Amino acid sequence: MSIVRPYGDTTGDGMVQLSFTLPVPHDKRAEGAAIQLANKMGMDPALLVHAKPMGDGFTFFVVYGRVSHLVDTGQVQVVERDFPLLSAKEVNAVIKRRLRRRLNVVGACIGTDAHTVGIDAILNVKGIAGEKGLEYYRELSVTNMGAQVSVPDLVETARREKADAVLVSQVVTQRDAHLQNTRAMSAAFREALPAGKRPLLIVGGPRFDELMAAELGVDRIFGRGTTPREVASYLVHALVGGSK
Amino acid sequence: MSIVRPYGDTTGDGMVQLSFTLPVPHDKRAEGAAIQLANKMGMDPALLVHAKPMGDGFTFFVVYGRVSHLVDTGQVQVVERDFPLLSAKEVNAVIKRRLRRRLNVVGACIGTDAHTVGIDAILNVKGIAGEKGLEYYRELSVTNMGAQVSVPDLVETARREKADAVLVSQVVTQRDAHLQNTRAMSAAFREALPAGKRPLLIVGGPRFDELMAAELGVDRIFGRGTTPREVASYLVHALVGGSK
Amino acid sequence: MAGKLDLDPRVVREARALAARAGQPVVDLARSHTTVSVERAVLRLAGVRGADQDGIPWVNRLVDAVRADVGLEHGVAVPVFHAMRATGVDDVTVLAQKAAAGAVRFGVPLKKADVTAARRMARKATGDGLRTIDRRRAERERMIKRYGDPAQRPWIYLIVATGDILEDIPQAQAAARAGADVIAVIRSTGQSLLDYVPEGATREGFAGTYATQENFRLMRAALDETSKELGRYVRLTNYASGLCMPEIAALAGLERLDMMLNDSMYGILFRDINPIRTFVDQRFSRQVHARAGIIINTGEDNYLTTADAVEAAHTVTVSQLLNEFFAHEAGLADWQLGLGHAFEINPELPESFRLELAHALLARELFPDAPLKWMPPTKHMTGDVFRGNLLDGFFNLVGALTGQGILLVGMMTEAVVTPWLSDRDIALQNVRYVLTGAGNLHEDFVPAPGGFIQRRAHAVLAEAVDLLKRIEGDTLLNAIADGTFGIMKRPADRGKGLDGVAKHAEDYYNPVTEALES
Amino acid sequence: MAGKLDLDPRVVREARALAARAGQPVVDLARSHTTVSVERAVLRLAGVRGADQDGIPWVNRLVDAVRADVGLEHGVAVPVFHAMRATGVDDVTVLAQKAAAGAVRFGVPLKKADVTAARRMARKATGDGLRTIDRRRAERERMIKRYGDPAQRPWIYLIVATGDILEDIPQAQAAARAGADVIAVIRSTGQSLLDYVPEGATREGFAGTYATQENFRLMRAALDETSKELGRYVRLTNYASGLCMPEIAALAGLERLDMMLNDSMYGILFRDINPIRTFVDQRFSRQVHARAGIIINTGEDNYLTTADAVEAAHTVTVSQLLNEFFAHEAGLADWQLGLGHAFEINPELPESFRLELAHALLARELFPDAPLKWMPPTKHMTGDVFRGNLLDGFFNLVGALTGQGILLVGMMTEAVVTPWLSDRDIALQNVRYVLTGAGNLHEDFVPAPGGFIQRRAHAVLAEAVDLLKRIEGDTLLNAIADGTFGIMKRPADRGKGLDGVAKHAEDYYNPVTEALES
Ligand code: B12
Ligand code: B12
Ligand SMILES: Cc1ncc(COP(=O)(O)O)c(C=O)c1O
Ligand SMILES: Cc1ncc(COP(=O)(O)O)c(C=O)c1O
Repeated sequence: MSIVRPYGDTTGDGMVQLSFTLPVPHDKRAEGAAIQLANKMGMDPALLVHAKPMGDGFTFFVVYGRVSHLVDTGQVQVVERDFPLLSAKEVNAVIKRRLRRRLNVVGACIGTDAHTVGIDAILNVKGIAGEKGLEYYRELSVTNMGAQVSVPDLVETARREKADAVLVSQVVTQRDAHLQNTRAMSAAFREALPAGKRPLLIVGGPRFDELMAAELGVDRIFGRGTTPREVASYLVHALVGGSK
Repeated sequence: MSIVRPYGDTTGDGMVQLSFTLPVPHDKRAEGAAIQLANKMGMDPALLVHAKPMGDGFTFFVVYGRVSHLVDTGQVQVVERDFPLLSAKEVNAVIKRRLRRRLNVVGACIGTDAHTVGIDAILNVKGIAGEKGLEYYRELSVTNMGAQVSVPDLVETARREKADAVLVSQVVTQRDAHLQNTRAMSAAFREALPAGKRPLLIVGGPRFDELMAAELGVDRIFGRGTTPREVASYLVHALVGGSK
Repeated sequence: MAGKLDLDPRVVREARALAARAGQPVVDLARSHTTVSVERAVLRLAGVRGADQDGIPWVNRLVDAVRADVGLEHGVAVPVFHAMRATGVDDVTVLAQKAAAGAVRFGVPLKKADVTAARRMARKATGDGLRTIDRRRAERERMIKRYGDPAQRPWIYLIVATGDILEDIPQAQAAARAGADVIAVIRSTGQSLLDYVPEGATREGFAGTYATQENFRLMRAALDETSKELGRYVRLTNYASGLCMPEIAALAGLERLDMMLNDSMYGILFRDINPIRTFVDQRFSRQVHARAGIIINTGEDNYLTTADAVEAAHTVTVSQLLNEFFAHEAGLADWQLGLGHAFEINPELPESFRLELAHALLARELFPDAPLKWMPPTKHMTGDVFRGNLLDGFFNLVGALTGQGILLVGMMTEAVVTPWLSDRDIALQNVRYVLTGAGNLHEDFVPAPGGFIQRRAHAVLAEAVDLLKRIEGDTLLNAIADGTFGIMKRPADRGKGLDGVAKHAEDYYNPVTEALES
Repeated sequence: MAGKLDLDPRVVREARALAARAGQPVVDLARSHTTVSVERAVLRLAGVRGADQDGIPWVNRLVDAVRADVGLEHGVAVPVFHAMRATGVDDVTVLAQKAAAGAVRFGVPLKKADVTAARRMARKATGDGLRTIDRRRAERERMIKRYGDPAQRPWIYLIVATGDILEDIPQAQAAARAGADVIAVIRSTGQSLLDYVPEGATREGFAGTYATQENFRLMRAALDETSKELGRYVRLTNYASGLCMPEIAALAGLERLDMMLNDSMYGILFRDINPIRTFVDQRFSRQVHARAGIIINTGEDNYLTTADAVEAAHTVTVSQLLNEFFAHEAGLADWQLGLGHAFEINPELPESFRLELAHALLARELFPDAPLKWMPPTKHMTGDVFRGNLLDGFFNLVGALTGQGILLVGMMTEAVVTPWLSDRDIALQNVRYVLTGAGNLHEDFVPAPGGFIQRRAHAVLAEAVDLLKRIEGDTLLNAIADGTFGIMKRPADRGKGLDGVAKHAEDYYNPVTEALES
């Protein structure tokens, strides 16, 4: 079925739960304001089930209710995996056969972001979720620059290592830090290298919207729960061209 | 200020939390569908932070994000207390002086609802939140019919007791039981008694919308956290006409 | 587990003896009375099925007809089977239909031989019913052997309550797959005051689904499928309490339900059912449960929703002791006693958690062989669902620390809605976390000798003994009339369903009681 | 509290002795080196204030100028105060400005009398700074006497992290009103790698607010107001770790901060700061904290975000012992040692909760007089905020059961956002529930002798002793290079800020160290 609605305990009931704070002291008017917001979000009826004053001028609300919006799963845009998922063996074999040299990957966590666990999960031998990281792939040559790498250093290293692909991680998202840093990074590569010479640009992190690749000037975005194999398979697909 | 927005950690950030289930198995498309719903509710960006498959064909989602809706507290409709809050002493004094007889109140939990704690909190001497219930008021004569009272029995008792006011509690709300029962009750009174002879009809319960009185054919609705004093003061206001 | 509270065995023995003495007059009452529902249960076991076009079961029409002609006091078995012989009808349902149409007259035969013949026929017919129950019980035992019991204690008990059996079924199966060991189908709000059992598959309950034989059958079949799929026998629970306890108990036995809510006083206190009616009905229904191998769940948790959980803690203990006495008297074994109690102390109260531990441990040590049913917070749950999930976690922890037998899983939306699919999932995840991470913590939980927990447990037990003494002196019926339990005052001569009670005549005959007591 | 684990005092003594032997070479290194930040801290205490139009503090410009002329190895005090005398400038900030303009040359005077005079001036100037720190400390003690300490242990520690000091202030005050005893202002992500301390009130941090003297002052003043309002002294925390530990420690002393994040290895491991640089900086900064009466918070919790909390449990213990040794050596008393550890075991792991209890109790019993800082789950928190609040509740329970000193309050949105106002409110409600309801449960929590918890604690301690032996044999610097802590490999000759380190010359002089070590 392509049209669905939220499900509380009965098909089609449309029930959802919502919570938020309004910067108003708690009184009946505040509760009305909370319901007004829920109504504007399409909840009708909106049942205000909890209101708690916090400090001087704030109130926290929990609202339950029915939304009338229909969800059309047919209209959903997703970045579907448009390449085959290969095993490490296959990845190595394809690179060896087609590229006839090791494929160079440079990874880093840029800006002031120091969250390396994510990029390490993709790059380090240790890997994640039972899959080994890219360093384990014989035909990949991995340079992991670590955390808080500046964009100029990254560009410089990519150039020096003749990087085929640059993998950047961004975890901190407050004030859209991840978007700003990614844009700065892709701009720097565009400036430093002509189109044909530019490495494939990949960013990843738990809070990215995978649909934003073009907007951010990168080739691909990987989100929550990415595994090394997916990344390796994509590299082969994008750089070496298919597994045949 | 009359225009406000939800508050996460910065004035005006508009941040809210939402959770719901969609009747679809968990995959990328399901996550996209969840974001579609959040978008339709006005969340943009909508950050899908949790997706959990449940059973075969359901997925539970938690979404955080910014809503652009403005809340206009000036436009909020509430049932403000439009009568003075009296002490028990004042209530008794006004009834004695103006009515010159005790005011008769009949209370019940109607339909199949057996939740008496709420109506008992209003009627029984014990009361709630430190306030004594209506039985404690010397000038009120209270008949508490208890739970699961049928509408005909209620009408009959109201007639027999010459009820000035009928207080009905409704706690169970599944399939709008409370609304159906209230409508049935007010219709029965309209049918049984001519306009001038009809008692004041009051309903209460934690999940009523206080704005629906007219629609349900009752004089007043009391919601979550009502106290006996509020009810007594309203009775005096509506039936005896002010405290002067 | 026993021994952490250092309870004085003499005090425990005294409490039990007092409960027996306080309960005995009620047992005597139950043994000397019958009710319309007891008689209908007999006829259901004898094979009456179905309902008329208004949905009134033929069994009701039949009992009403018998009663109109000869009263209840002889029992319906003899008049009915005598009429069978007299009319030559060989199907009791057909007899009921004829009786409803006014085509049959009932009487108690005068000739001894006629009585003996009618009794024999009744014995045979109801014996068929009891044999079906026995078969179901054997079936359960086989399936448990095949699929196995839950790996852990407490068993995880989850509620479904959509009002629609067809929505209930997939939700129950999903819950079982997610980890539930026991599924309870909550009943529609009005049912317990209906003086008949509705018929057929139903889709229109309020905050619960009607208990009908067909709904029982459908759900049990679905859970059998799921048990097979999961390799773990998933138990099914429903509610006996109400005006039709005996009949529902019979139907539960016939459809292999595994547990039934069956409290000796719940109907009196919370449904304003007449005390005598309830005491008669509960005894018969429990005898049927005993035969069916069904575990009962008592309802002491409910007292703490109307009374304060600290002040009234000892009333829970007293009620558990009474429920235990009545249950044993009706033939139930200790393993069938899911005595209830609950985590209902105001969470704002200092030491609330330790008080909960003291109360839960007291129940555990008083009833070491009973699969206690531990009920989650409800009264102090609010619309703050985040806090709700936290409270449920601490409730689960008490369950694990005190070795409760059955854990009714609390829902974060308790104060909001009947449980959503996702509420159950979140709740089960909560239980799983607590049992996995702290399931063995009881080894390290040793209340300090003479400390807060021991002192509290001793105090509650002492208050319970005092109250039992007062009840014994004044009679249980008066205690109920005075609001002793759950602050609900229920005089013995009031309440619903009293007109369905009759005192046995000399020649009262009930083939089912006869079989069950033999 | 002590004694629940039945630890062998000989093993405990051995562990401490090993930590001392493993740490001593690093202390020797720290005593024989200085860094740009140590020297800047000296000048800050001597009175240099403000920044140039690019935001570079004058103190940086001054140290850079001195270094360019004579290097760091003599310390900057003598060259600077010699230049003061020579130029007749009587305000160090003015001297810095002139130096930045290239108008001053620095040198180490050759004449003994000039050295003595410069040293005397330096001593006097920095003495003023130290006296301000002393006054602040006395002020704190007075306010604590007046307003009182929190009524309960653990102290409740809450984070604000808006990035904007003007949003932080009302949020911090709201948090204090809601029950926080300690407020920590998280720092902007980039700051710890800046080799200078930003100036002024700031509103533009990422996931935190810059640590500046003015921000310290504003927040402390706001919390003083709130302390008065609440009749309870509300403590303020910030971060020393990073490239500017010594300076930030000085500023914290000057502005009466009450606690500082200050770990001997955090900068090395998690910010890739050069090990020598960090060890030198941390020693000086801790000496300043000791003087200021500031409680340090160490960062062992971080190891468990990159390493597994069960496998690496003993690395936490080893690090705590090292942090203790370094802290004592720097003059900190036991009450100032907020040694860190965390609730980071995978909640899916069987017995996870009991393992947490074992680890937390081990820390408690190894360091009975230290106000341990107990950190909430972060790594296994997910976007499932309902589950998150539950885990935080069990974290709080471990805190209460094991007598932790400082409870960093966990947020259900850990995996989602920096805390919202409502997250803090929900989190505090959680803490309050647990402390009110189960705050004294530790009386009833007695790990079974020879049981799971004791065995686990003994095993972790044994592994810690083994690891300390290996470290002692191979040197701590090598151990760090090998990825012993948090699986982060940090060789001694790599990392940021190494070029800011200098070995003392014979005539190295530092009036602050002199005063602090006297
Ligand atoms: C571990 C951790 C730390 C560690 C980091 C250690 C290290 N060496 O990485 C320490 C303790 C040092 C730390 C510090 C801080 N942290 Co931190 N930290 C976390 C934590 C708990 C877990 C992150 C993690 O390791 N996840 C596990 C990995 C495997 O998942 P992942 O990163 O999503 O990676 C996967 C995918 O996203 C993807 N992926 C990621 N990158 C890439 C790149 C490519 C190319 C590809 C293909 C795929 C890919 O693949 C990975 C594998 O599946 C989170 C909270 C949480 N539970 O999420 C907070 C969190 C990320 N931290 C946060 C913050 C604010 C900080 C601090 C500023 C202060 C603080 N609150 O502690 C400091 C400063 C950090 C800085 N300068 O960046 C915030 C960020 C808020 C926001 N959304 O902006 C969070 C969410 C906590 C919070 N609620 O406050 N942190
Ligand atoms: C106590 C309780 C019971 C007790 C009732 C005992 C009794 N004698 O009342 C028992 C255990 C018997 C019970 C049974 C059932 N309950 Co019940 N019960 C509750 C519980 C825990 C608390 C309700 C309560 O007492 N609140 C305290 C009182 C003081 O608050 P209140 O009712 O809101 O009243 C205040 C105001 O609303 C107002 N007010 C109320 N009425 C009136 C009337 C007038 C005239 C005025 C002026 C004001 C007024 O003033 C009162 C004082 O401030 C709630 C869950 C919860 N935490 O809310 C579930 C709940 C109400 N029960 C529920 C259900 C479904 C049932 C059952 C069907 C099965 C079950 N799940 O247990 C049965 C059958 C009941 C039936 N036939 O009606 C649902 C209802 C779902 C829904 N929204 O439709 C709830 C929400 C639980 C749940 N999530 O499933 N229940
Ligand atoms: C023992 C017992 N019986 C029955 C019920 C439910 O009865 P009803 O269907 O009347 O709501 C309960 C309520 O939880 C109970 O505890
Ligand atoms: C000891 C210690 N210092 C400092 C920090 C923060 O450092 P930064 O500001 O570099 O993120 C932490 C992180 O939580 C810490 O534990």
